[in-house]
Amino acid sequence: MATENKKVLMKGNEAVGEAAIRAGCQCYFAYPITPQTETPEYLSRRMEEENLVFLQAESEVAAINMVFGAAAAGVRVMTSSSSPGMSLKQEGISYIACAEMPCVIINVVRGGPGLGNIEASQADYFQSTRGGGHGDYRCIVLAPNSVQESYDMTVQAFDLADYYRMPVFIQSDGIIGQLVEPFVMGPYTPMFDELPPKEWALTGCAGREPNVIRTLFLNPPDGLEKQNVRLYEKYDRIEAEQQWYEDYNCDGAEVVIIAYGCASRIARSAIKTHNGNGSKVGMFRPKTLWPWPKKRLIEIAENNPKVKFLVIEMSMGQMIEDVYISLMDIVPKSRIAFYGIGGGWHPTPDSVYEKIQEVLAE
Amino acid sequence: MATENKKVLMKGNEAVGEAAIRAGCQCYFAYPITPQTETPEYLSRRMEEENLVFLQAESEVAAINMVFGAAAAGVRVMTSSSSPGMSLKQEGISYIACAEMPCVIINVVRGGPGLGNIEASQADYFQSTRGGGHGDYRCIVLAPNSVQESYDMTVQAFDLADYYRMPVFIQSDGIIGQLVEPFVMGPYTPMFDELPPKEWALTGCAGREPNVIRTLFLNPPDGLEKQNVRLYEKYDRIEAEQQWYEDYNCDGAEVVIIAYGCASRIARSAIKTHNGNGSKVGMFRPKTLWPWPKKRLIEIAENNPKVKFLVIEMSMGQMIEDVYISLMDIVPKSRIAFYGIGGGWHPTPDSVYEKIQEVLAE
Amino acid sequence: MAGKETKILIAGFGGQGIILAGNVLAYACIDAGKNVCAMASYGAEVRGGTAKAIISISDEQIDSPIIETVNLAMIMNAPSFVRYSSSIEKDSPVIVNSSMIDQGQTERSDLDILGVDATNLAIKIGNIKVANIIMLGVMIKKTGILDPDSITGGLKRAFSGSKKGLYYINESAFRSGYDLY
Amino acid sequence: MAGKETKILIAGFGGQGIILAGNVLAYACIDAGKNVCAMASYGAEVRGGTAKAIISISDEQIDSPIIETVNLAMIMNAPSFVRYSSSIEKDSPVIVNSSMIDQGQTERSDLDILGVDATNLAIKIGNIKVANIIMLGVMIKKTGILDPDSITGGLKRAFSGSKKGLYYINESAFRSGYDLY
Amino acid sequence: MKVLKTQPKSITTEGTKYCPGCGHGIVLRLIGEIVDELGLREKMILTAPVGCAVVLYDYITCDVIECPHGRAPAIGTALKRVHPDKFILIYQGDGDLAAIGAAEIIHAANRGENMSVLFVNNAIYGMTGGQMAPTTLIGQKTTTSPTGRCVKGMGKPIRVCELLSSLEETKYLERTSVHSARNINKTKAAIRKAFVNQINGIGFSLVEILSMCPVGWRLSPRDSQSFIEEQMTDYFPLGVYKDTD
Amino acid sequence: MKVLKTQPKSITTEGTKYCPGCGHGIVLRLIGEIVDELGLREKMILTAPVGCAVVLYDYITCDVIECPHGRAPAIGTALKRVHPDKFILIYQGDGDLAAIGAAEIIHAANRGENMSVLFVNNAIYGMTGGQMAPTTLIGQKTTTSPTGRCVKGMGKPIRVCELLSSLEETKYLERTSVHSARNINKTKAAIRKAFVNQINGIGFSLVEILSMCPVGWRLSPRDSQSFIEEQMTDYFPLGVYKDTD
Amino acid sequence: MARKARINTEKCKGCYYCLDICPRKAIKKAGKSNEKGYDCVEVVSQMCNGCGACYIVCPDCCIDIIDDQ
Amino acid sequence: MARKARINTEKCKGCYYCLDICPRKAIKKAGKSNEKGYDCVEVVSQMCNGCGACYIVCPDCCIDIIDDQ
Ligand SMILES: Cc1ncc(C[n+]2csc(CCOP(=O)(O)OP(=O)(O)O)c2C)c(N)n1
Ligand SMILES: Cc1ncc(C[n+]2csc(CCOP(=O)(O)OP(=O)(O)O)c2C)c(N)n1
Ligand code: SF4
Ligand code: SF4
Ligand code: SF4
Ligand code: SF4
Ligand code: SF4
Ligand code: SF4
Ligand SMILES: [Mg+2]
Ligand SMILES: [Mg+2]
Repeated sequence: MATENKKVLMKGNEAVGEAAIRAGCQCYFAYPITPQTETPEYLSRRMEEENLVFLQAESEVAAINMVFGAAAAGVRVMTSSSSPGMSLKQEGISYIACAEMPCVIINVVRGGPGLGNIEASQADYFQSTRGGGHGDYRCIVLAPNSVQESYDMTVQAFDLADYYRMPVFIQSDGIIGQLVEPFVMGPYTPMFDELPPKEWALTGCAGREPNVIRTLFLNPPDGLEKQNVRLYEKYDRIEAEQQWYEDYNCDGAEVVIIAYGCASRIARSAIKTHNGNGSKVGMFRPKTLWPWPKKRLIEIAENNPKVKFLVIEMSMGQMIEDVYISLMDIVPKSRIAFYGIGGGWHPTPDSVYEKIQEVLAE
Repeated sequence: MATENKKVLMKGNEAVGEAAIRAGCQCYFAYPITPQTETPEYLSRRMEEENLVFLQAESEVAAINMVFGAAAAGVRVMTSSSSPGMSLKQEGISYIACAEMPCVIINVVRGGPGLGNIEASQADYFQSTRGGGHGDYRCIVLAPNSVQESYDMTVQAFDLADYYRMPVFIQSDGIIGQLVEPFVMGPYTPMFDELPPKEWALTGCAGREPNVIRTLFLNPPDGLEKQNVRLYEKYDRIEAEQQWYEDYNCDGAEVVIIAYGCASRIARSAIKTHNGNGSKVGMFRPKTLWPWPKKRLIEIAENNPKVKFLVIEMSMGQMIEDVYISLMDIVPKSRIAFYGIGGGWHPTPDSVYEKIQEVLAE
Repeated sequence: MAGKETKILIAGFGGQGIILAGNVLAYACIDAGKNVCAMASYGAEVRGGTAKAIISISDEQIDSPIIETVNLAMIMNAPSFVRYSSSIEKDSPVIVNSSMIDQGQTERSDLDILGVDATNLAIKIGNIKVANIIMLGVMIKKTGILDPDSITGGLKRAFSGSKKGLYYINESAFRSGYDLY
Repeated sequence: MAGKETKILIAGFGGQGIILAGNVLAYACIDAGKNVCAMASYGAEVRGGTAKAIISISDEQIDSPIIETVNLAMIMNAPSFVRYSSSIEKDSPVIVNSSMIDQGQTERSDLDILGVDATNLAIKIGNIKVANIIMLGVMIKKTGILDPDSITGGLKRAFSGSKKGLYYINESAFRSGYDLY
Repeated sequence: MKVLKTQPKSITTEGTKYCPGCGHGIVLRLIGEIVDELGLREKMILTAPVGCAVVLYDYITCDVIECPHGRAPAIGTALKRVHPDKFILIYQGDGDLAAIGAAEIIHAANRGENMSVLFVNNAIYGMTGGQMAPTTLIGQKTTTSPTGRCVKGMGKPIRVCELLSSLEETKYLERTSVHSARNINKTKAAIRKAFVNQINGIGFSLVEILSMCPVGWRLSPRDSQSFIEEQMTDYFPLGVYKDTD
Repeated sequence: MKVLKTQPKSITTEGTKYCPGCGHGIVLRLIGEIVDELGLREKMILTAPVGCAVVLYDYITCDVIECPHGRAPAIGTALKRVHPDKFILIYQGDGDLAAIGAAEIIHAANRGENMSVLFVNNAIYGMTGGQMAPTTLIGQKTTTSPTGRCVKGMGKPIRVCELLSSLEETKYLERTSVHSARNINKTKAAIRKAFVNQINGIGFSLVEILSMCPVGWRLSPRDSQSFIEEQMTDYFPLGVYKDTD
Repeated sequence: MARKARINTEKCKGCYYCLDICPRKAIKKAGKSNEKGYDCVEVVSQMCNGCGACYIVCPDCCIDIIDDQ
Repeated sequence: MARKARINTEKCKGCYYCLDICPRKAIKKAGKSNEKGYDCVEVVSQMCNGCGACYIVCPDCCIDIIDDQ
């Protein structure tokens, strides 16, 4: 019971805040928006206690640019928002990605489009994984499905950001962010033996050549192209190194559900009921939305040539495209079913159960 | 020679402006940015002449919200920008899509990410076709490859916007926008026999119930979901009705190039040289990027079971995903090659030629 | 009850300590080695109205955080009683604050309702704010979902740091509720 | 020359009427029933420096708007001559404004260079700004890519509306260039 | 029996979702009264802000557009350009107008758009649960300034009337309050003037209204009235800042 | 032979891409001189704006960050919070600061960030080829106000010093010009003061510098100097707007 | 006196602005909560002179001033 | 006089600010363009007294003031 007792109780949004502090985050900039506001509220108190920089920005646009500034200054920095606010950050994110500045960005996704509602949603998947901003770039996207993972992944996000020099997203949602669960608040254990020194940081050029953080590449004419190629070499490396996932009951399953975040928990309820009834239903849960963990999914499909897939999203269908692309030439479309709910609403264990029944019956 | 003589000479960016006026656009709001600034410059003069509303907004964020307001007021309205500016418009676009307000949005894509450069690019494909903004929504995206098409598609965009009640993009780029070509400035001929009356427009509620333009759906809890379903029913209808493309030499081709906009013209040069040398190379050019014209591509693939595809983009690879998804179960990935250049730079007829050689040799 | 999961609704006015009562339960679960998962809501983005917390307690891993119906409830004011009684499963125990609720206000006759004059008892104890904890005491006694010592542990955790001073009055509120029936 | 495409570079200082000369050519092509496609550039987002226009003329449809090398050029000042001569294909005719360009400034000996004292001639005609059109006259005469009447038509179109008053001086500038050799 | 004073006709009867004692409710009634008096209901278009007043369309029976957070002045600009003969009412909160929407209000004011802006300043982000606003007072505790706003690092509260008054095309700027009957009456007069200005083509008018947010302030409604009387009006002096008609 | 005055050491020798007669070049030299005099080069971080000064890092040898259009004050805020001991120089144009970046400068000023802002006001969007800026004069022709800016619909030019002066945490605001030697010397003194203020922890300082843009204005460099002397300074009076040290 | 205040208690949210302002102390707590759960107020009709002050301060349009002649 | 202006004509962009301001008319057009194509200026050394005005107005750091003793 010793470890049990070390558990603490927090909302997902608060756990993310505490994780940032434990990971050495020095600056946090954000603008209030439901359902993520507990993060700035929590950090306004905690960062003052720890003598760190908390600043409520005048807007999401200002917040993401403050993140750009602090990252450029060489420290760990985070921001958080929810869907409409994330849309406003897209220009800044594109700059930060191009300038290769490490930072952590939390999106507690809510119902959209527009003002939408304040319930949980997964309809910002395209925005986070395909770059809602302009130009060719990618961000690592981690998708927690519990308060424990919200905490753990936030800590890891800082390491990933520094290691690969890029923005890392935590893609949470209105349920995971609002959930109160006990979790183990482990000490910060670095993911990597060594992180690259921030030699590029802006600290005044005493004793060295000036550092310049820029994203304009006018000369030579293919200068920007070269930067893009550099970025994509990095992205290829990340795709090789960081495909995170969780398997649940996939061996010999008749149906494998593919779901992430909140939807994966709803699905697991339904699966348990099913499996209690004797069917064989498994689940493949991407923990990184980019890079998408296709290697493992392909393995599952190849090991189990008759398996059917059921993709469940709290959106009208976005991740399904990554499933199609991953399984192309391996599984025909007819064996990939989809169950999605758009607009800040969620499936239930019962509705998932029924959908599984349908797929099994096909 | 009679028609020939009716030709006028303009930059792509100017043709877009004139097209708007001829299509009955009453308001135009934008913020300067290279390489699209000729559009506001042109319209500042022309709209004053025609006694229409031209307003240089304080920012792209303000501009897109002015578009929202004018569309809600019931008139035809347009904005234009280029990549970084488009990123700033994403929140507004998500609102406009949710509120189903008709408007036309021009993106003269430049090199990214970040400030990038001011050359042509196609790296905003994801942003336009997948929704760079938050939530589930789509916009019709038309991709001209000449000044003539820039003009024609802009005119049509207004009709599509009104007919389907939604934002329609013209996805141009730094080459198409800057190109000076003669074109026929035809009179406005409506695409549809009838356009739905704008009964929802805000005009003061004299003699009718008040109109409300909103995107918040709190009650009932699934109200937003219903709005999403409504939107997706519409999107499905559009996918059925509006898949635009151009075929070039596809029958019996050994290789079919898939390219749009500026890249399609570079490719056509290369194809002509090739075909002069006796190879059979064709091209499939999507003219709508959303909905993606997959029906026709599938036909081409099915009619020609050994054909190889070569996707050419002025990006690190974005449209290729639509090709994969369209051809899944029909053509194996191994028969789909890719040639992309990111970051505000372009292929040349020669480099495309070589790439075709490679694909033929495989 | 599907599986071993206890799904508890706590509802009332903002200010009645709804979220706090939920947290005490959740903390108690940690001590008791049970799994727990709570979700609080304060109504929509527009303020005012009712506060509500749903706490799931189980010996097994808690999967879906979506709770549509509950099998135990503790209701602190009349509007919440009207609003939420339809989401309580048949035969479930329901502890209501009879100081503020007229049991006739629900049409449900298939609930196991127990009225507690909690607000008045709380005033007697000396702090109107502890009505929630009194009701918690009653609920624990009536259902046995957790042993009282874990609740005491939960109270210790909930009233720590700057709120430490409030521990004793809450502890005795809990006892008085626990000992009521 | 790949296909029948004439690819013309016009370059000089901003203010020398580079873009205008390109437009006159393009308008002339409309009249002559030829296909044409032009691309102007004013250097980068930062101002100053050289202006440049590339005009492709063909009897066939013009595909790629990307022109890397040209087969005809008209250069109005020294810096452009230095900067762009490398993109001119071997043996191509190059008309240079010898009022401002010392032909020794290029290392290319494989070009068919013809110097025209255009700026000085323009001053004589009475407007330094028509040097571009004088050079255009020379170019048309030398290459025959378009007949002079279409250029006159092009000039009419380019100098219409508010600029109508400038037509005659430009027309005579064109003539004087055309008649020079 | 004759009803002498009752809820204005243009206001819906269902009641609002505002918290007890919320100043938005008073402003709503004043709008309703003036709209009725001037007969504006059928010629007006109202912008609802993101904030506690977001569902204004549920409270008032006229054409309404719900605007993205802070952007009402841009949307209103377009509405007025399209319909110069309609009455455009811009309603904004302090987070909406003075934080995220600072650029939009300044530019609409600077362009002198012929619109009436009601700026409900409650020194807090009400809708999201009580975070610090640009107008939060020094020392005021909020959920994101838990130890009180301090000048260092957060700056002083922004005084919107004073800020806008340097822009020459602002024609009428007044700060009022709804914390007492006398001030409510003055607020009504100010709103009326802002409306009449637009009707007469005078140009940009803005009324800044200090307004109670008992829930966001964690005060009773009564104490909220006192907070305005004793603290807010000190820093935000009531009065006319510009009147050039 | 002794060199008494030459290009400042902190300025690169290659020369700039600015057009002939561009005021940015003069401001650049002044920065270089003061940076050299105060020995700031190795402790400074400069923000380059989107505008003609975007490649400032090619002209001055210090740490530089190129900011998205209008956002330098937000970026500078973060730089200063991370490195309070470093010298943060914010360089912005009039489109950058007064149009798209209006919210960011107002809030940085309001928070009283201890930074030095140089606001180069050339009444035009230079980099994009001469469009109307918020500071374009009435009647001034630009590529997007082809018949001249008019008050109706476009408003009057925004006076940034006047606008910011109502914010209490702005400590030093002065408007100067670089159209003549006398004014250049005054500009130098003002910039120096803004720099020294930051070093001394005084707080937010901004110098608005009227600056020639011959290419954007379609005027010769000489006529550009006259344009400032005769027209701009009329509407934008030179002088100190705030000085509270 | 003919003029009177009339309170729609179901709309009342119990802010007590009216109660505080009434110059004749004609408004008092009703001592019960309404359907929505708010502790509402009521008018003591005899004491009210219909001055309308309560109408002005009520944020929820609960109060009418009527002339009951 | 020992103090003199010295102009780096290759950097000169021909704005003529220096020419206009020189109190001694010691700067004149060089009558030729530099490598970059600008019509640059030159100092007539005898007339220059090194007052430095030209240095102050030059936007392109073309001018040094030297003491040639
Ligand atoms: C882009 C964006 N950012 C943030 C939010 C969240 N949000 C909703 S209301 C609000 C603040 C409201 O405060 P205020 O404008 O003062 O209005 P009040 O509720 O106090 O009347 C915020 C930040 C949002 N909806 N959209
Ligand atoms: C988001 C965004 N919008 C627009 C632009 C295009 N742009 C580049 S510079 C500029 C204006 C520059 O004007 P100003 O700030 O006055 O600087 P100047 O060039 O006059 O010194 C604009 C609009 C951009 N790069 N990014
Ligand atoms: S939170 Fe404040 S502003 Fe919002 S409704 Fe409640 S009292 Fe009014
Ligand atoms: S365009 Fe204007 S501001 Fe830009 S470099 Fe040229 S003169 Fe200077
Ligand atoms: S009308 Fe006047 S006297 Fe009557 S209750 Fe209201 S405030 Fe009191
Ligand atoms: S003012 Fe209105 S809401 Fe408040 S107590 Fe009186 S009647 Fe009720
Ligand atoms: S130093 Fe003085 S005298 Fe000499 S050239 Fe310069 S301005 Fe003229
Ligand atoms: S001021 Fe400088 S750039 Fe201008 S003419 Fe004189 S030396 Fe040349
Ligand atoms: Mg507020
Ligand atoms: Mg400028």
